[in-house]
Order: sequence, then C-alpha cells, then structure tokens
Amino acid sequence: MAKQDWITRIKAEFTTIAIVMIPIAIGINQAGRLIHEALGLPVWLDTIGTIFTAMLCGPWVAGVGGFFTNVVTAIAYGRATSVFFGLVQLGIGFLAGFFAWKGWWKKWWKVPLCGIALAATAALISAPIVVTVRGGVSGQGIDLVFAFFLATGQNFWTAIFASRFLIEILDKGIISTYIPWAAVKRLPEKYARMFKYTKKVR
Amino acid sequence: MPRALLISYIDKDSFFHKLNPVTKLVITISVIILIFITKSFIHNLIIFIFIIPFAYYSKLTKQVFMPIKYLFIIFVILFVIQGLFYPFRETVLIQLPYGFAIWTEGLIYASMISSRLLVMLVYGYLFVLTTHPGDLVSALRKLRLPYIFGYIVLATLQIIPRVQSQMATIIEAQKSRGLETKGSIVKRLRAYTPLLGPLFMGSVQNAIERATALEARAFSAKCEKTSYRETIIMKKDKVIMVLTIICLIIFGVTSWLL
Amino acid sequence: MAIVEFKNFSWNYSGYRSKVLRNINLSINKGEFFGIIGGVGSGRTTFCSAIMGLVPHLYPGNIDGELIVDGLNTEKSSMSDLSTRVGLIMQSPDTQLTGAGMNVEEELSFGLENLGTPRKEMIKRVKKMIKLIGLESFKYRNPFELSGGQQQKVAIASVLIMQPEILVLDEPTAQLDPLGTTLVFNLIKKLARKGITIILNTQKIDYLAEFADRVAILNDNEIRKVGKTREVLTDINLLKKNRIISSDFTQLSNELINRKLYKGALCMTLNDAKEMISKVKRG
Amino acid sequence: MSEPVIKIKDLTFTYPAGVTALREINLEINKGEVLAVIGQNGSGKTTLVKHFNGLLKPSRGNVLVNNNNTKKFTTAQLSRTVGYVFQDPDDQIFMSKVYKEIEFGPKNLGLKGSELKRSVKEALEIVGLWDLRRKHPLDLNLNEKKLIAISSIIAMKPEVIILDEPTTGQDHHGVKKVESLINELSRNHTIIVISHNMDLVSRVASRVIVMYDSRILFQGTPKKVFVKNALLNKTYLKPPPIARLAQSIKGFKRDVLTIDEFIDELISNKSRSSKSH
Repeated sequence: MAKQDWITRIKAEFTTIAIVMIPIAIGINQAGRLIHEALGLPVWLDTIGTIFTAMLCGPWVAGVGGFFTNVVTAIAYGRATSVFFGLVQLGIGFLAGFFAWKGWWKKWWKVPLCGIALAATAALISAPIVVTVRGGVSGQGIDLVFAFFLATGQNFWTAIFASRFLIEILDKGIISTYIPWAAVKRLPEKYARMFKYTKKVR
Repeated sequence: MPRALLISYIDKDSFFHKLNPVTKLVITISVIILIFITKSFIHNLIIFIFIIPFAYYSKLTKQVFMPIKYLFIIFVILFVIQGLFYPFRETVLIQLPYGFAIWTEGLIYASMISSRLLVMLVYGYLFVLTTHPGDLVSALRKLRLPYIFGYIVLATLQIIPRVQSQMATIIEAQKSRGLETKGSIVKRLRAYTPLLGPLFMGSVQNAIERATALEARAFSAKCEKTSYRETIIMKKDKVIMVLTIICLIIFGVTSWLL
Repeated sequence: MAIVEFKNFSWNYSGYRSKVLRNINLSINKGEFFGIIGGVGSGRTTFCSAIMGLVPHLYPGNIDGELIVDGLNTEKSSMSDLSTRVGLIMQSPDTQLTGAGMNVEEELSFGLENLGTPRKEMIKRVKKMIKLIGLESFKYRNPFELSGGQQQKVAIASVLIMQPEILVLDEPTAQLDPLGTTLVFNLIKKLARKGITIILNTQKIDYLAEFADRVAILNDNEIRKVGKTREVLTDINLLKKNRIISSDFTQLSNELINRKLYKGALCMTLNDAKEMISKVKRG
Repeated sequence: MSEPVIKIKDLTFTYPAGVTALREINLEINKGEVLAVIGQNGSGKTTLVKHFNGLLKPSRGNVLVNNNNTKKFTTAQLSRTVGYVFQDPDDQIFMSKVYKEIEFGPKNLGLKGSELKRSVKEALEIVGLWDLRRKHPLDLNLNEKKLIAISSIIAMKPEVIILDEPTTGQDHHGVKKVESLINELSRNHTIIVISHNMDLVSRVASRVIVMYDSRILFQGTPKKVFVKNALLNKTYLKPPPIARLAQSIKGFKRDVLTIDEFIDELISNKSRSSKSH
C-alpha cells in the first residue's frame, strides 16, 4: 500500500512538460560544457541544466535527466565510461531537487551552502568511479592537484576526494548553482506556474 | 551550422550492422564486464586485438580506431602520476633525483587502467558506429524499457544540436550589442551571464511548446504503446548472444585462474 | 451541426486575475472553415489551445462555463481522447516536431504509437499521409533537416494521421517564408475540400478572404464579431475598431467609393478587385 | 551621390562545414538609404547582413564599414557603427527590467552617467515604450518585445541599423508601428531590412535587393523590382497586392505600388482611353 503510493507519486512527477524538459536540460548541460571550453576556467558548468531542472521539476526528474546526460553522451559518441559518471549527475540532480522540495533554495544565502553540499556529493560519488574506471586521472588540470596531494604523502583516497572536492566547489559553490537559481527567480509567473517546484524555490 | 542529429552512426551494409542492437549490446557489455574481471593488462590487450575481426566485419576498420587519439593525454598523465606516486608502491624501477622514483607497481597499474580504457573505447565506439539509436531504442522497448526513457534518448540526440544553434544565435545577438567575450577572467565570466539568461528562458518556452505538440499527439495516453520502427531478434542473434555469454564465462574463469 | 461549442466559456491562467478568454459563446459547424483574427495578446492562441484541451490540462488555471468538442467536454476529457478528435498546429515549426522521430515516417507515426495502433495499420496510414502532403522523396530524411514550410506540413500530417474531425491551426505560417506559406496554405485548402473542420488563426486576412466560410474577431479577450467572411472582412470600421487593417483591395474599393469613382460592394479578393476595375473602366 | 557606409567587394562566404552561402557579392550601401533584402530562407540574406557587423568574416573578398575592413575588428567594436536587431527578441532579452535591458548595449560601449540616461530615455521614447520601463520584458506582448529589441540597438546610436524580419510574429498594429519606426529612423540612420513582407518592403525601401541561391539576383527601386515577374517567380516572391492588381489590368502602368498611385493611374488611364475613342 505504502509502496504503491510512492510509485504513483514518483510517476506523477513525470508530467509531459517535465519529460520534455529533460532533453532540453541535457542540451543546456552540453552548452555549459561548451562555455567551459570557451572560458578556459576550471568551472565545468556541465550540471547547470540538471540543477535548473531540479529547481523546476524536483528530484526524480532531475535525477533521471542527470543520468541520461551521460547515457546520451555514451550513445552519441560511444564513450562507455561516461555511463559510470552518470551516477554523479544523478546524485546532483536528485539532491538539488531534494533541496528544492525542502525549500532550501528560497533564501539567497542558502544557495552557496546547497552548492557546497552538492560539491561534496559530487566528489563522494565521482571519487570511487574515477579510481576504478580511470585510475584516478581525468586528463584535466585537476590531475595536478591530485598529483600534488599524492606527492605530499596524502592517503590515496584523501588525495582523490580532496582534489575532486576542491575543483567541484569552484564550480558548484557559486556559479553552477547561482546561474540556474537566478534564472528560476526571473522566470515570468505564467511559465513558473507550469512547473511544480518553482514555488518552493522563488 | 550544426548537424541535424547528434550521432556517430555510419550506415553500411555489413554483418555487424545487421545484428540486432540487443545482440551488440550484449557483446559490448560482456567485454566491459570481462575487462573488470581480468587481472593482467596482457589479457586486456588480447581482448583489444579481438576488435579487429569485429571492425572488419562491420566494414569500418579504420573508423573504429579514430577516437584513440583522445586517450593519449590521459595515458601520459596516468603513467606519470601512477608511476611516481602509486600508493601501493614497493619496487623501484628507476631511481630519480630529489627522492623521486618510478615504481614498477605504478606502471603495472597504469597499464591495466589504460588497457581497460582502450578496450571500452573501441568496443563502445564500434557499437555506436554500427547501431542506429532509433533501432537501439526500438529493440530495448521490446525488452520493456519504459517508453519515456526511449523518448528521452532520441529527443536528446535531436535537441542538443538545436540548443547549440540557439546558443550560437544568442552569442551573436549579444555580441551585436557590444558584448566582448574575450579579455580578463572577470570580463569573460561576466560576458556569459547575458548568454545564459536567454538560454534558460528560451528553453523553458521551448519545453512548453514541445509539450503542447506532444499532448496533441496523445503522448499522455495510458494505453500500451506500439512501435513503428521494428527490430527483430533472429536466429543468428540468439546464437551469437549465447556464444558471447559462453565466451565471457570461459575467458573470465581462465583469466581469473591464470 | 455544431462540432465545437463554447458555452459562456471563460479562462484565466492561475496566478493572474484577468481573464484571457471572457464569456465566449460560439459554435463552429462540422466541415466549416472558420477564421480567427485579432491583435497580439487578444487571446487567440489560448482560444486555439482551449479546443485541444491544453487549457486546463496542460496550463493550470480556472474555467467558467464549458467547451464541448465533438461531444466531449474538454474539461472532463483526457488529452489523449481529445487528440483523436482535434489536431492542433502552432506557429514554430521547430517545436512542432516531437524530437523522437528519426525520419519523417517515424515523426508521423508518433501519435499512433502513443495510441497503441497496430504496426500494420500505422504503415498504411503513414503511406497515405506522406502521399497527401507530397513529401515522398523526403520520407527518410530527418524532419529537423527540412525547410520550415516542409516541417509545418509534416506537423500537420502528424496530427491528421490520428484522424481528427477538427484541425486547429494557430498562426501556422507566421514564421515561414513566402514559399513555405504557399505550401502550407495549399495543403490547408486541400484538407478543407476533404471536409475536415478547419479553425485557422492567422494575420493573413487575404488568405481568409479566399477560403474561410466564417470569421470571428477576437479582441481584448472577447469575441467581438462572428459572421460570414465577406460581412466581417469588408466592414472597415469594425476592423479598424479592433486594430485590424483591412485588405488592400477593400481599402482601394473604399477609396474609390469615397472619390465617387465606384458604386457597389466593397472588395475582398483580387478577383473582386479585378471585376470592380473593369466596371469602373466601363464607366 | 553620398559616400557609401558599407562597401562589399567580391564577397564569397563558405561555412566551415563546406556549404557556400554567398558567391561573388558586390554591393555598396549609401548613407541614409533604406535597403530591403528579400528572398526565400536559405538564399543567403542573413549570411550577407551578418558580414556587415563582423559576425561573419568573408572567406574571400572584403567588407568595408566606413572604409574599415571588418576583418580587423570584433563585432563588439563594429557595433558602434552597425547595430543588428535579431529576429527573435527572446534571443537577447535577459534583464528583468525593460530599462536595464536597454542600458546593456550603451553600457558595453562605455557610456556612463547622464549620457547613458539620455540615450536610454531617447531610445525608449522613439519606440514609445518609456512608460513600460519598469516592467519585466518577458511579461510584454510580442509587439512590445520587438520594440524593446529595436530600442536596445537604437540606444547604442549606430549609424546603420539592420532589422532581421522585423514583422515576424507581429499583428497588423505591430507591422504599422515597425513601418513608421523605419520611416522615422531613416532620417538619421541607414536602414537595412530583411523581410518577407512585400507590403512593408514596397512602402519603406528606397532600394531592394533580391537574393537567390547565394547571389544577388537583381536590385533596384521597389518600382523596378516588383515589375520583374519572371525574376520574382523564380524566387517564389509575389509583388504586393495592389501591384498584382495593376499588372493584371490591360493598358495599366505596371509599376503601381500604393492605393494612391493606383487611383491616379486609374484616372489617367480612363482619360487616355476616352481620348483614344
């Protein structure tokens, strides 16, 4: 009985508009990645679409959207490894949506706090994946930080987690959470009404 | 101008192309499972070499190896970091100045990981080169993949190029209003806010419009959905799937024992 | 026989006090070609969405009165039931496409898949539709690669395939070039001849003048006038009051009457005008 | 003849993907003219005008704006001289107040203080939206949003203003407003307008260029262009309604575009034919 309730409630989150939001959110994540490349700064921006969706459609939709960001990358380019990292996106989407559900995005000063929590989650989930799949290496600037921690005699896991967290905090601490948050705030009322979670964010 | 569909698929009339996507998925997943079982990178290299007949039978011998160049940087970093700092280091291979050393265990670990990445990349790439996403979704729907997941995959492949061209238009529109996108870090960061605003607003508008279009096509109908695109599992698919799983078990066990 | 019936129908989007549609009373007959004209923000798009049931099923808000479409009360029926009775086409060709169709055939079959139509039946109907819209040579192309006009034709076909009685077109050519506009209007004309009820919202009153049986003026969220096409489109004062500019031909005939060069009815179409000029030339 | 603002010499443009969108374009745009660019989508209209403010750089040939080669400048630098209003206002609007949206362009150009205030005020007054300055731009209707987009370019005081499809999504009222705005702006600016609306083109343009298959097929005054039926047919364009009517009548002058011209011609035609009887 109680279990049935859960499933119906989760299914009810996937309204038509929430479903169409997912491909678009993935598109925004991709656009974020392009901007990251153009900026040449260590801010990934590749979860802005997922976090945006979390603020509009809640944890379940954003979690699915996040995970499929990587599934689609795998299907488009054949990067099988990308599927594993989908779990990171899933975690971020779900958690950001959970914060929306709790109404924690409402106050502007809570946004960076939520961002830090997201960064920690991202680091926690990605650390074991990056170790098993890629030997701890990303092929980006973050590897220098990782190498530095290792060289200074840190424990392997401390090194990998600390380097990940450091880099995630640059991304999600402010920019990747603030940008979608500001967009949701500025949404005209008639659009905002069409999404379940906006009233818990604005 | 971006491509209409984000896709690596190359249409060829080959044995491998004609296999059911599920069969190819079973092969790819088996290989990925296998490389996480193996304990030596030499075994991984043997698995890697097996790609050659597959590639040959898909008439894409050259293309399959194209993305390897992207792995090069990762390999270099992997060997340097793990060679120097591998946490479970015991044997010094070469002593370097300032107390640094290259460690044998580190290099072995790095080769293990690199060979894994190599195998995953080529087999994954072979899969997408020979499998149209439409067929993949249709085949998986037959295996009860929830309908919306299929929709999400296909629609995303179509919509990503749209979002990219929308982004390009927005960049052009704001440049035309005197926005400089080059310069110091602060300048660059500030330059991108005017671009993201319209991107988010536009995407919400798009979502609403597309939701309308889907509703007009009975998207929310509760009945059992059917599929226009048809993929059939043939006898050869079944045979190959069984063979693959047998191979997986044999290779897995031998690799584990050796 | 009325197929669409607005009975004292009002609507406001939730969060907004003002009504986007106010006390609409209107019935549209089966097989009729019905035109809607009016200004930006007058409620025309909401009017079209209401017939499809998007109001209230997609957009949250409040309905007063009722709207009966092909025997169904839109408020109480599901979108999927309504979608086999009404087809809706909106203005942007790009967002009309579902995204799930890898080629034109699949785009067309999308609605049928959702309704659970057997595959054999789908193939039959897709073939028929592709012939109807004349896109045989494009059927394996990605719909996003087509021109705007072709995309709109695909969109129209992809709702027609569900065999609705009513086709609602909300500014279907607003974003098209002249060629695309011609393509789409030719298709609409063809469908009208087949007896499908057509409800067309457009700024291009020249086209309405040629095809529509009746026209309604919607302004400031209310129906201001419903009447025979000629009666509405040649009423210069009425149009002006509703911020609609009458056709050049109507204006020309009006001017000629004012200058006492012509006595007779106001013109609406090119043919009317030609006739008028030959009368004037004969003296 | 006044000095050309924009000179295009042997311009050929090929997109990175290999599609050639412009071939051998030669064109001079003079100060103060209202130039209309017509043709079907995909004929190269937008690609052409994107060269005027450096969004695209020629693959071959040169584009000179006030004798400066666009290859040497960024779009942001050229935006002082050439303003470009994009087709869809939603592609540019990002501020939550109309006033701030208009301010963005001139601020980028370094305007400050009272000078900035003055140009924002002027720009909003020209389009008649000063009263809406505190509104959220996305709460405005399509007509108003388009005017916001135009106003945001006017505020930058460019010499040349490019309007890409200014009547898309506009109702009759909006089209009239755009038309009168073009007439007003043309007193102090050079205007380039891309449009599918032949009525508008016939009324505002001093010169029309017809594009077809990456080339300029024909150019001339509206009167000269709208009588070339064979050429227009080839590009699927139709002359405005009154011209079509005039061209269908025997013994009529063919280059009649407006109702007034038509009536004048009708009167003189009547007197001509009564004389000949």
